[in-house]
Amino acid sequence: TVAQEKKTLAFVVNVPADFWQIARRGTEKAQKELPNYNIEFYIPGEMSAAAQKRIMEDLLAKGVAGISISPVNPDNSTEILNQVASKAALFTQDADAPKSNRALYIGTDNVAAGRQAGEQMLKSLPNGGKAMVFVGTMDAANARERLQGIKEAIAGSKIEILDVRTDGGDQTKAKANVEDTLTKYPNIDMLVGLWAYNTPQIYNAVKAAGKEGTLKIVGFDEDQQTLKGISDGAIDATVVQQPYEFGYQSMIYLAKYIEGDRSFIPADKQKIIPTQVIDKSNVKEFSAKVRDLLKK
Amino acid sequence: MLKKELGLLVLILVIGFITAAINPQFASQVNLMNLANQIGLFGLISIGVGLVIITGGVELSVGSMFALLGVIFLDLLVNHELGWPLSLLITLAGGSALGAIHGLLVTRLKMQPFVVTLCGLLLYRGIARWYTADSTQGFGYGEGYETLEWLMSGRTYNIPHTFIFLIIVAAIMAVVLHRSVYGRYLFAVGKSEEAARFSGIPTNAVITMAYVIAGTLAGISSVFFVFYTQSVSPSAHGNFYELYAIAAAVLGGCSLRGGEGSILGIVLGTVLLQVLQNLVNILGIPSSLNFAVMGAVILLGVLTDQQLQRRRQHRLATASADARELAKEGTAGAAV
Amino acid sequence: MLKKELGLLVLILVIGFITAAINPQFASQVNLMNLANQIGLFGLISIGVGLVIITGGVELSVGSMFALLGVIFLDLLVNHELGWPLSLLITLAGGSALGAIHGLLVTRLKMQPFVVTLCGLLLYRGIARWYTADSTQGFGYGEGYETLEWLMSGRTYNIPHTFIFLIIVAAIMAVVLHRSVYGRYLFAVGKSEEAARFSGIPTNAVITMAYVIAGTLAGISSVFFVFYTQSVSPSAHGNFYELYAIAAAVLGGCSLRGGEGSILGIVLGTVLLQVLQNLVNILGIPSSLNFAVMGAVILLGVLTDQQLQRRRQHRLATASADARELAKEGTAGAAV
Amino acid sequence: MSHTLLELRSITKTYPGVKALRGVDLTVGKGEVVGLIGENGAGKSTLMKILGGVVKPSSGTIVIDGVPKPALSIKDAAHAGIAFVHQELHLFENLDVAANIYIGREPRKGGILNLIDNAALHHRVKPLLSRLGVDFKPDDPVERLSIAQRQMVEIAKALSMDARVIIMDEPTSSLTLTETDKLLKVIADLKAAGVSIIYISHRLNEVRHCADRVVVLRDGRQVGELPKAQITSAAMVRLMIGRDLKSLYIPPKAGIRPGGLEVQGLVTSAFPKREVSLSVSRGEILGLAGLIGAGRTSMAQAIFGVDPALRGRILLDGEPISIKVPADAIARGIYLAPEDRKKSGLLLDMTVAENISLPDLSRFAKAMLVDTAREATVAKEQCRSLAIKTPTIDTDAVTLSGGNQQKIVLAKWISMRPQFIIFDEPTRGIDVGAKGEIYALMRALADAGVAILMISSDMEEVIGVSDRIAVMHEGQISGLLERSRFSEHNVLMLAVGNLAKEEAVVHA
Ligand SMILES: Nc1ncnc2c1ncn2[C@@H]1O[C@H](COP(=O)(O)OP(=O)(O)OP(=O)(O)O)[C@@H](O)[C@H]1O
Ligand SMILES: Nc1ncnc2c1ncn2[C@@H]1O[C@H](COP(=O)(O)OP(=O)(O)OP(=O)(O)O)[C@@H](O)[C@H]1O
Ligand SMILES: [Mg+2]
Ligand SMILES: [Mg+2]
Repeated sequence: TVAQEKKTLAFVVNVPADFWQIARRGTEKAQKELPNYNIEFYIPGEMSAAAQKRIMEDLLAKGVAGISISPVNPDNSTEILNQVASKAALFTQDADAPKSNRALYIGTDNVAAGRQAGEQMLKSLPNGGKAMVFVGTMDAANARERLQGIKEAIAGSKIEILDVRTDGGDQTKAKANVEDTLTKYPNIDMLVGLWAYNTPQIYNAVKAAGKEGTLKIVGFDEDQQTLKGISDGAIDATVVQQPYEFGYQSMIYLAKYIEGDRSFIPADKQKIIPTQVIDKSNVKEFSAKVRDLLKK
Repeated sequence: MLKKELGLLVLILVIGFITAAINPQFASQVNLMNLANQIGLFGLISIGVGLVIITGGVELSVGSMFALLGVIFLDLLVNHELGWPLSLLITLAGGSALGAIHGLLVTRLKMQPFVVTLCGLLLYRGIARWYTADSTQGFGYGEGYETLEWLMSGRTYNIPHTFIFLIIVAAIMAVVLHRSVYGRYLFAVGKSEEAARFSGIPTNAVITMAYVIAGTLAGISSVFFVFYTQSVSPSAHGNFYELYAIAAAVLGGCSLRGGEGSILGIVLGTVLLQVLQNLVNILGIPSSLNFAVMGAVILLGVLTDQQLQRRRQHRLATASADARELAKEGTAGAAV
Repeated sequence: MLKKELGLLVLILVIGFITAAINPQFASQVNLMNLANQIGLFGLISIGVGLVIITGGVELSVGSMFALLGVIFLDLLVNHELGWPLSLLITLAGGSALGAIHGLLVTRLKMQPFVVTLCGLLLYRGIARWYTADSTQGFGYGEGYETLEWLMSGRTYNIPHTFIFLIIVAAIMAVVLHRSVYGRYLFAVGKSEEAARFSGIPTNAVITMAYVIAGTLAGISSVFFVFYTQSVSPSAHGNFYELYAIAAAVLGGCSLRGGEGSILGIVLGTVLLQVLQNLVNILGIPSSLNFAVMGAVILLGVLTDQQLQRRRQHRLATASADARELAKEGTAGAAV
Repeated sequence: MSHTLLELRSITKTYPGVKALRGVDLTVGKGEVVGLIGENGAGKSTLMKILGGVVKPSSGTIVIDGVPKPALSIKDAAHAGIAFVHQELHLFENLDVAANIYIGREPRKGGILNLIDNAALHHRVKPLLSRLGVDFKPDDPVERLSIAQRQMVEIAKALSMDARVIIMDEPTSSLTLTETDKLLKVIADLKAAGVSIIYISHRLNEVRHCADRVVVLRDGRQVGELPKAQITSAAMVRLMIGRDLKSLYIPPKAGIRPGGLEVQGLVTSAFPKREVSLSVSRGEILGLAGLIGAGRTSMAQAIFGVDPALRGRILLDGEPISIKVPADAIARGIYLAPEDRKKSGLLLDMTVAENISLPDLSRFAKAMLVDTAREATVAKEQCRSLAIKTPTIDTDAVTLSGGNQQKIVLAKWISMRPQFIIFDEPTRGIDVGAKGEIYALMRALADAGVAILMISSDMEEVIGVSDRIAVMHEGQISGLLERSRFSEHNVLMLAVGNLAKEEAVVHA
């Protein structure tokens, strides 16, 4: 069949999320530019190294030519990644696995993104204050790195992080966590959401408690409600990545790499796609861009 | 019968007082109302699952139903701009239909409830994920459903509507379960389906009805949840909620062997679970211990309850032995 | 008895052939060996859970045990540098101990298996998360366990050790379940605990032993999984795996009412589930449909099997009635 | 007979592997009591289940009030005024007595809400219970009733239906003489009121006492009918088993031997304030009589270790032994053939061979593996020596008749060198032929030096089989009778607790 003559490129993500819908648009654009390739998109059913590993094994069995992956446990997936790298072109995206033989990392520097968020926190609370952090699980690498960046940025300031509340990916629990925080610390100054859905749930709970405007909110990623909150002025800022570029660039470069081109690979084998701070000043155009990207 | 619920109530009060003593904010109006809201959200479905458990079945697909029905509801309301009354109605009907399918598979095709609803758990979430292509559904810029929003997530006299609705449903279901003919049949079927059939009870209809009620309550709940979280990510929305519902029902005295349980118990079971979740946050216990606290309290709660029951039964037995003793003194002469 | 397993085998082969016809890579050695590896990983625990199901119980805590035991194993091996034989032994003993606790709670304190293991599900993951402060555990720069690594994740003649180990365990357990005294007791207890007790069977010990075996197999599995994933994130590792194990056992003919099941069936059930997961990837079916495919196939599989069984029984019944008739004519004279 | 109420015409029923009924005809007239008898597995229950709408016949016609139908549903049967006291108890343990009696026919109120009118319910149940003279109340949970009490609930349920025909399928199998008498009186009342009764029992005395006509089934065929005048035990037995039965009871061949089992000051959980002391010699059958709930079963289960005694000593051949679990008792050769054979005695879904080998399985084992060949040999041997009627030893126990099931329970123990066996209601629901065989078995065991305790509520059996009779009342032994003092009257006096008057009884 025709499909078999074409080489297959796979884009493997870590967990189902909207974030990846934007990345998918990027791969779709790349597909148009790469008619000789067959681009496939893989989403594991659950956020686990096991589920991801089996996808990689199945892809190798299928004879895939190149994989760009966001490894769930980068530090501990070296073996399977190297196995992939020995049989196909391997890039990492979104989360890097520097110990592995991956040819290139395309993605965010999450610590840097955390630092950006920390700077926003300093801007929002120049006189310091108490902050609470919300996230799905703390055993995810991006959660740890973002928190680390935030801590680096606010080190020495008067901003104090009281605690990190986790919800295991359950949005109902995420909102309840915020509600309970508002009860326990009625005078809290700032709420920070590390994962894409945390910020909207912070926004929801704060709105329901009638505390809009009395406290500051900083978040990550470009959930629709987050952007709405920024337009409303309830959310101060969000740090967004450019998943579209992850999808587009990793596919384009993978094809080049397979065709023998190595010129685009920097010495440190990292292509950092910068993160961007969205606040009231630029939210309008950014929202329009996102809506455009997500249009079916 | 009522001893069980009393024990649970005492446990809830004790935990409540201790928590309030450590952190008085626990008893603040704000917190209690938040708590009431959570209880309202999770209580409805515990009642539905509890009814199924009383028939001797189990309902594992609740969490996935939330995902599927939530996605459908939002799609109808936001993308198809169908108007909220119709969207709501279709969602409820969808829940009832899923329940009816479960009921029919269990009763007509004699499949095990665990298998049927396990397949439901896998299927419904799968369909929801496929239908949305794994993207989160939200209200976007939709409009025209303010009434519904107020109904589903508003408060009256500061009491969350979810809670008020739960109380109404619980009251109705309590009458149905404990006073009506249908309720009696439910208990009969749960204890022994064969005997119920021999007694002329339409067992298939009774069991199917329990699944339909559970499905319908899941339909209502899924709309409540949509308005609570304001969005549905099909892969995560409602994960594990079936376990919460079962845990609440079991804590409240429903036996998975069927034929036992009460609405009051189920509601109190839900209250206990939600109080535990709340106190973890209020006392600042690490979130990672959330589940551990829940597991430990359920275990100890069920265990204590069982030991108390056993002791009470022992006391009863001794008492009845004494009574027989007395009765005998009285009748011995008469018999001759 | 064997018809059930045969039906499952045919289903697996049909699905396999269709998949291979669409994409021949399905039948490639690489893919089959990957598949074997997955079957090995998930099969062990399905056997354990299957045994518990045969006693009439259920084991829901497997996934959480993986998280807890995985974390403990890595901690002992990497942080405490305990040497792999001892680390392995302690992990297995841990699994057995958890199983023993479940067994004792079920038999001595007469708690419902569903409740006990549901609490286990919540507790163990909670403890694992708390113990690691929610951080992923990996091998880091640990060394000196190359032998173990080879044992647990290596291949011999290109066959994954996980699969070889499963075959060995399955063979042993098949003998235990279908040929040994213990196996007979297990079925007896599952069919009627009371009658078994009246025959002098130490029912408590028999049931507890089933949980201990399940716990021990979970212990071994958790080490296999650690070497497969090379890391353990306590909040996600093994989530929902209990459902896979139960699904495999039920597909393979274990009845949740107890007293029924076979090792061959359980293994074939695991094979079917893993083939389904594999073909979704091989055929490039959207990942989001993964669960939906699994749910649909289990439902249809169980349903078809049931209908076939029913028809067969009907046929058997008519045939044997006729046979009996003939026999009776023969013996009637002799008896008088 | 005045008026034919219903008629069964050439009813045939085939079960997997069994032709339970072959062309059976039966008519029932208004106000008539029809005794239906036959050996175990003759098809009595099946025939009645067809009449009750529980089972559909394979072929045949059912005529009610002149209207022929191929089959009835449960609803049809209820509609036609047919009530049913099932052989197997069909009660809901989680509901109370009143709810059980009116299940499916609750008095309602509240319009569409369909609420249960509890007041009306209790109002209706009370007179029923007092008519039967039972010792429990409408709101007692059934969970707490004994088997016998539950049987009374079943009877009350049938009475409550104001039926035209009441089918009673072994209603007295768990009842003692007093309750049986009450029931026979109720039957007489019903008959006088024009209600027809189909009465199935293996206690031929009762049948003789109440039946206007006796219909006999054998092997699914109707083999005879006896009009009122010809109803005698001998005639019934002849039709049932196709030959004369000389005597059910066999006198001992060997005398009492030294040793045996002694119980001293045993306290059970059912009667925490009462002590039981008792001794059974080797070579003797000690009958244990008593009213429902006298504590006989509790004592037996305490000795066997199922529900261990709270206090007291058990001595085997003078040597004190400790029994905490059944395995302890089994290790000493102390066995129990339990009262509820379907629930406790057998694994119904297991084969005959598996049931027989179960308690002794480890001895059939080589290196912990079951030696199936030896298992089959032993099972075949037992089937032959006890004349167990089963197609093969691989047949599931559930399909066998009651008598054959009971023999399997005995077969389990007999191959295991018994020292002391407790038979708890050994012939409940078992036909005369099988009864005789079981009595012979018990006697053979006793003659071989086994000490035997036979708990029984069947007065005839207690007096016929026992060498001595102990009577229990309210958790205590109220008296012992030697053979010379055996009489219904004496047993009954002790059973109602007439300790002090024992001497008077002897002189009377
Ligand atoms: N559900 C069933 N499946 C298979 N065989 C059955 C079933 N019910 C009854 N039989 C068989 O049908 C025959 C008639 O049984 P039935 O119960 O009618 O006998 P019975 O005369 O009532 O005996 P008993 O005196 O023991 O109650 C028996 O051989 C029995 O094993
Ligand atoms: N475990 C128990 N706890 C409390 N009461 C019990 C228990 N077991 C039995 N009883 C009650 O104790 C009494 C004695 O019961 P038991 O079964 O020993 O009597 P029985 O003489 O064998 O009567 P039956 O003829 O009904 O078998 C009954 O009233 C019974 O309900
Ligand atoms: Mg019968
Ligand atoms: Mg008894």
